Amino acid sequence: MEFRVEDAIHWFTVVNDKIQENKENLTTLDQVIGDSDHGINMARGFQEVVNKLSTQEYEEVADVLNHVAMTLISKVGGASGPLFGTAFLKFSQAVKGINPVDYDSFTKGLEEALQGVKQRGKAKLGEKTMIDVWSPVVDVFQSEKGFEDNLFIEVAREAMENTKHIMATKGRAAYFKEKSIGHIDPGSASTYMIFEALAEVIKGRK
Amino acid sequence: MEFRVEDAIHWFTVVNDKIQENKENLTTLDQVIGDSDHGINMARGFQEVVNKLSTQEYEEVADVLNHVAMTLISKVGGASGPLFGTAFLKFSQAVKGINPVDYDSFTKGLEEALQGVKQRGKAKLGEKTMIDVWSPVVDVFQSEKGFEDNLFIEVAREAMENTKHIMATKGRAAYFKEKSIGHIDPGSASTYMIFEALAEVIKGRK
Amino acid sequence: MKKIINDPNIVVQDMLKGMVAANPATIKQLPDTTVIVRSDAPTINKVGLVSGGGSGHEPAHAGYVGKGMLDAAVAGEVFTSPTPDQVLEAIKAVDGGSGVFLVIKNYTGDVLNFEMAAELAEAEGIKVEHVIVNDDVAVEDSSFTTGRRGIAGTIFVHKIAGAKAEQGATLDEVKSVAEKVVANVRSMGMALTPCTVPAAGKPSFNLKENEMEIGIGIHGESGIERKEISTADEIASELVTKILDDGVHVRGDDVAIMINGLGATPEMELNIVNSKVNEILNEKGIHVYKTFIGEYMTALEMAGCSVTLLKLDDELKTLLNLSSEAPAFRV
Amino acid sequence: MKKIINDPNIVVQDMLKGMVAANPATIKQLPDTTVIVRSDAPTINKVGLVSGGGSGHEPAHAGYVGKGMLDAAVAGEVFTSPTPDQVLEAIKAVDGGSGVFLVIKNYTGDVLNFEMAAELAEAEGIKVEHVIVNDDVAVEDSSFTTGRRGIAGTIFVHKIAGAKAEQGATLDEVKSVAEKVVANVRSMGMALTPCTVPAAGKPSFNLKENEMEIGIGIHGESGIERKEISTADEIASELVTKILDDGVHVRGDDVAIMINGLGATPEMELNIVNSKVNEILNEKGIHVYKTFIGEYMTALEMAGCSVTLLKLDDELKTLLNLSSEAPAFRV
Ligand SMILES: Nc1ncnc2c1ncn2[C@@H]1O[C@H](COP(=O)(O)OP(=O)(O)O)[C@@H](O)[C@H]1O
Ligand SMILES: Nc1ncnc2c1ncn2[C@@H]1O[C@H](COP(=O)(O)OP(=O)(O)O)[C@@H](O)[C@H]1O
Ligand SMILES: [Mg+2]
Ligand SMILES: [Mg+2]
Ligand SMILES: [Mg+2]
Ligand SMILES: [Mg+2]
Repeated sequence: MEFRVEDAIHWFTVVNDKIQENKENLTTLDQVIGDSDHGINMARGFQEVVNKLSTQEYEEVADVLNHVAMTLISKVGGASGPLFGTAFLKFSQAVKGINPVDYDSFTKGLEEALQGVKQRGKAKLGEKTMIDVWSPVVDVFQSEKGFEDNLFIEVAREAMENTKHIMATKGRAAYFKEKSIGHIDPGSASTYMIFEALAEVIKGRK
Repeated sequence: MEFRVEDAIHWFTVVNDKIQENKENLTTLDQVIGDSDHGINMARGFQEVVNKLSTQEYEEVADVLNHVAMTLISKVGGASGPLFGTAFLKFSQAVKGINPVDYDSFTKGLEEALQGVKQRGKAKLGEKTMIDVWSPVVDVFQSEKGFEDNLFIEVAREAMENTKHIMATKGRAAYFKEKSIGHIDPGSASTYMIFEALAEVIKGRK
Repeated sequence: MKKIINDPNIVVQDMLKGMVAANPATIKQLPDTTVIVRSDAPTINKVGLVSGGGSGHEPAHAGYVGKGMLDAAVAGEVFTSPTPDQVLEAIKAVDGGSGVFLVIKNYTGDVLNFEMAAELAEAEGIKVEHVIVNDDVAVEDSSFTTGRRGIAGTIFVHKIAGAKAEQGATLDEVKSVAEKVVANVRSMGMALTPCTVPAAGKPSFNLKENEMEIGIGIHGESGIERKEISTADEIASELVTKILDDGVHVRGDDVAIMINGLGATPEMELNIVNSKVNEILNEKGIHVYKTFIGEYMTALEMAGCSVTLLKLDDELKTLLNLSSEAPAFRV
Repeated sequence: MKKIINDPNIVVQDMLKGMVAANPATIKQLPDTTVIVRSDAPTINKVGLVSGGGSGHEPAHAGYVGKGMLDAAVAGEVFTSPTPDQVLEAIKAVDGGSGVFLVIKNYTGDVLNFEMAAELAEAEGIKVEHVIVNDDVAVEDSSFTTGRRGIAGTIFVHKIAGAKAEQGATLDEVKSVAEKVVANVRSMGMALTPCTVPAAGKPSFNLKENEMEIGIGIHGESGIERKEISTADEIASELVTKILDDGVHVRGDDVAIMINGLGATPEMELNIVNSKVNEILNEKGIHVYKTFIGEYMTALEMAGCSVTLLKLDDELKTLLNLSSEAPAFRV
């Protein structure tokens, strides 16, 4: 399967639907080990992404991703804004000029996105951040040969659930130390939704 | 019956007991149509009165009354401090040099006390203030020929209860306008205790 | 009751200690009193300015003691007027030979205790004059009742009378400018939550989760109406309209605004209220000369705010702009 | 949720409108941004000072914009760091040719967004330096974790770096004095009640009726311990002890104190805390040079306070005393 502009647009439309639907849930997660704004932040950002997506013309997938990145950077704020922004910016740069995006390029894009998040956030796997979902998802992309929607969802969901058991050392949740254990990381929950949306869009295309 | 220094001391000791016991009740009354401090104010003032009463020597009843007045003026504050203070100051001045105080002089003293409260507070009967208890009690003193403890209590209590039905036009309760109706005036409640204590002291003497 | 205190019965003394510790160079506490005076008091040949009232309204009034504002502030127990002997000590401490001026908020307790103190001071040969501030339009202005309460507008009296006294004005001149401020200033407040007098231990009234009270007093005295919380714009509009209805502030006037927080309301919300107050005044052709936003006259930890408008002429503008070194009102 | 607002989603814009309306002569809002700058910005040949962060901490940071302090403040959504494009606008607006200095509180969001803005500004040829304030000793100082948070001590950085810049210092000089302040300042806070982000609509945590949290963050982040409310003296002592344990402030030092209210705590209580803080420092032979009591860095309507100690040398004393025209910090 190849990933086209309309798939990308579809992807972020579904992401936005999920985020809006789960706005309160995400905020509640952030209430426990953060500052009660993650759902609000994400909902503001992705609403803006989608508002513009429908009014613009894109030549290639990289353009959509760039648009998403710039909108998130300028609308989300907090920790998650620059991190998701950086992710999609790096993704966009990695697939620039490749249209439609094939599986390997898509994988490469995700690798770059993950690298971007790690560098920007000075964090690594196992610190109870969105990296804990990005990283296993990138792994499964690398180990597979083509889009495996159900597998992606499964891996992403499990990774998200696993953040429960981690003690946070980066981001705001780090202040909660041991008390951060037992709760899902909000940014991991929204990252899960991004990959769940991707899987659904791919599944729909099949 | 004649009223002596030890009676006066006894009187204010009993007043203090009643006020301390009813501190919260008085404050609760003031919570509804005031600012939640009347019990606290009275308890502070009369505690101080009694603290000093036991350590001082008095030549005559007027001295005790003067001591009570000055202590209330300097310890109670709020509206009730200067008003009760003025009352006992005028009372003291009226019975100066008369020892023991006979019934008629006592009555004269109360008349002066009431006048003092009225002038100081620029208030009259029927405005839902302590005057609404002072005034009927003075009336009954004037119409009787000697201490009638039970009658005093009865009149004072009824007068206090009747403040419920009045709409306040003076003091802080005036801000509550119609809403002040249905609630006993805190200063009337403490005035009642003062006369109840007086009656009990006289009764005990008999 | 959730408070950071040691003992409900000594909050005032503890507080005064903390105030003096914070400003040892500029203020002092008169020994064995609850009176805060400028450390250089009395100022010879200057009219001394004294205010005060119950505690729980901080920074009122001790925060306004400083060059250009008050010479002394007398603190009563929480929500309880101070006693005459304390006020007398303040008067004596700040009398520099030109007399002493008292700024009294119109509450029976304050009026009675300050009046008695003035009588005592006059008996000791000190000239004393006073003004009674009654800016709260939530209450009817009547000579048959207690009349209007004094609330945040009092701070403008402190500032302007203080500047006048600092200029070397006579007692009568200070009185006359203070009376002008009182004539020109109107306020109204509202609350979202009650407050708790420490020694009482429980809230002085209750408001439902969706309720507010319009026109409430700074001790929790009854307001005009309890109703469902509305928007900041509606609240601002209701407060300003009631003030303007009093007829003192009209098209073409210059005014100073004070948006005063009652204790628990964040400055964010006060700014939101100010935005609408400004808009309304603009529409009405009333010119905003100066705006003060913050906590000036509080009611312990009550959530809510008050709006004050002061009509300004050239004299009042000049006096408002003169320097003040009071910690809570630096100009 | 009881708040005086219009719509939880526009509180920041409404607030900024109200701020500008209150200070039209001294500040302005950059069009279509959440940036407040001095109305005369940029000051040619002066280092521009920019700070900012999530809203809900008022008067931080817009209240500190004024001659002698910040040139610009960038307001994010409530408790959410502002975005890089907004910070970039601020940087561009205040660059007078001598570069721009950023005062950043140590939160991942703030650091990331300000860093990205600095990168963008540098790409446009503007020299940018920054300092990261991390004064909160409730959190361990570690390079393996997010590290200490920036809280009320940030205001001292604004004041001192602001005074330095006003003197015409170079970007490096401003940076170096700001780093000195950061090295010398420590804070710790505590809360009695939570606060509610307007758009979230419910409190970010709960505390039982008799419970307090020691070491809490200004967004309600977890503190050191939850326990029964103790006395003001015990609370003051616990906060000061933890600060002193960090070893920065020792016998013989001169310090500035800030007793900061988090939103709903009355000034009365802050003064009570100050009284004990002073007593402890006296006992320890630490000399209190200056004390600031009030609401400087709030957490919406959270009840609680923080204590900040800043160790002073002659340079810092001079800079602390220089004039500031910022509405929330007048010297
Ligand atoms: N250093 C970091 N690296 C990667 N992700 C991070 C980092 N810090 C925080 N995050 C992610 O950001 C999420 C919080 O986002 P959000 O609540 O929007 O911002 P803030 O913490 O500034 O309020 C966390 O749940 C976590 O997944
Ligand atoms: N003008 C007045 N004349 C007579 N009594 C008054 C007057 N004003 C108030 N009082 C009395 O004082 C009582 C209130 O006392 P208190 O609560 O101690 O003072 P404050 O109202 O200043 O808080 C009222 O209940 C009333 O009986
Ligand atoms: Mg968050
Ligand atoms: Mg009362
Ligand atoms: Mg009272
Ligand atoms: Mg946040």
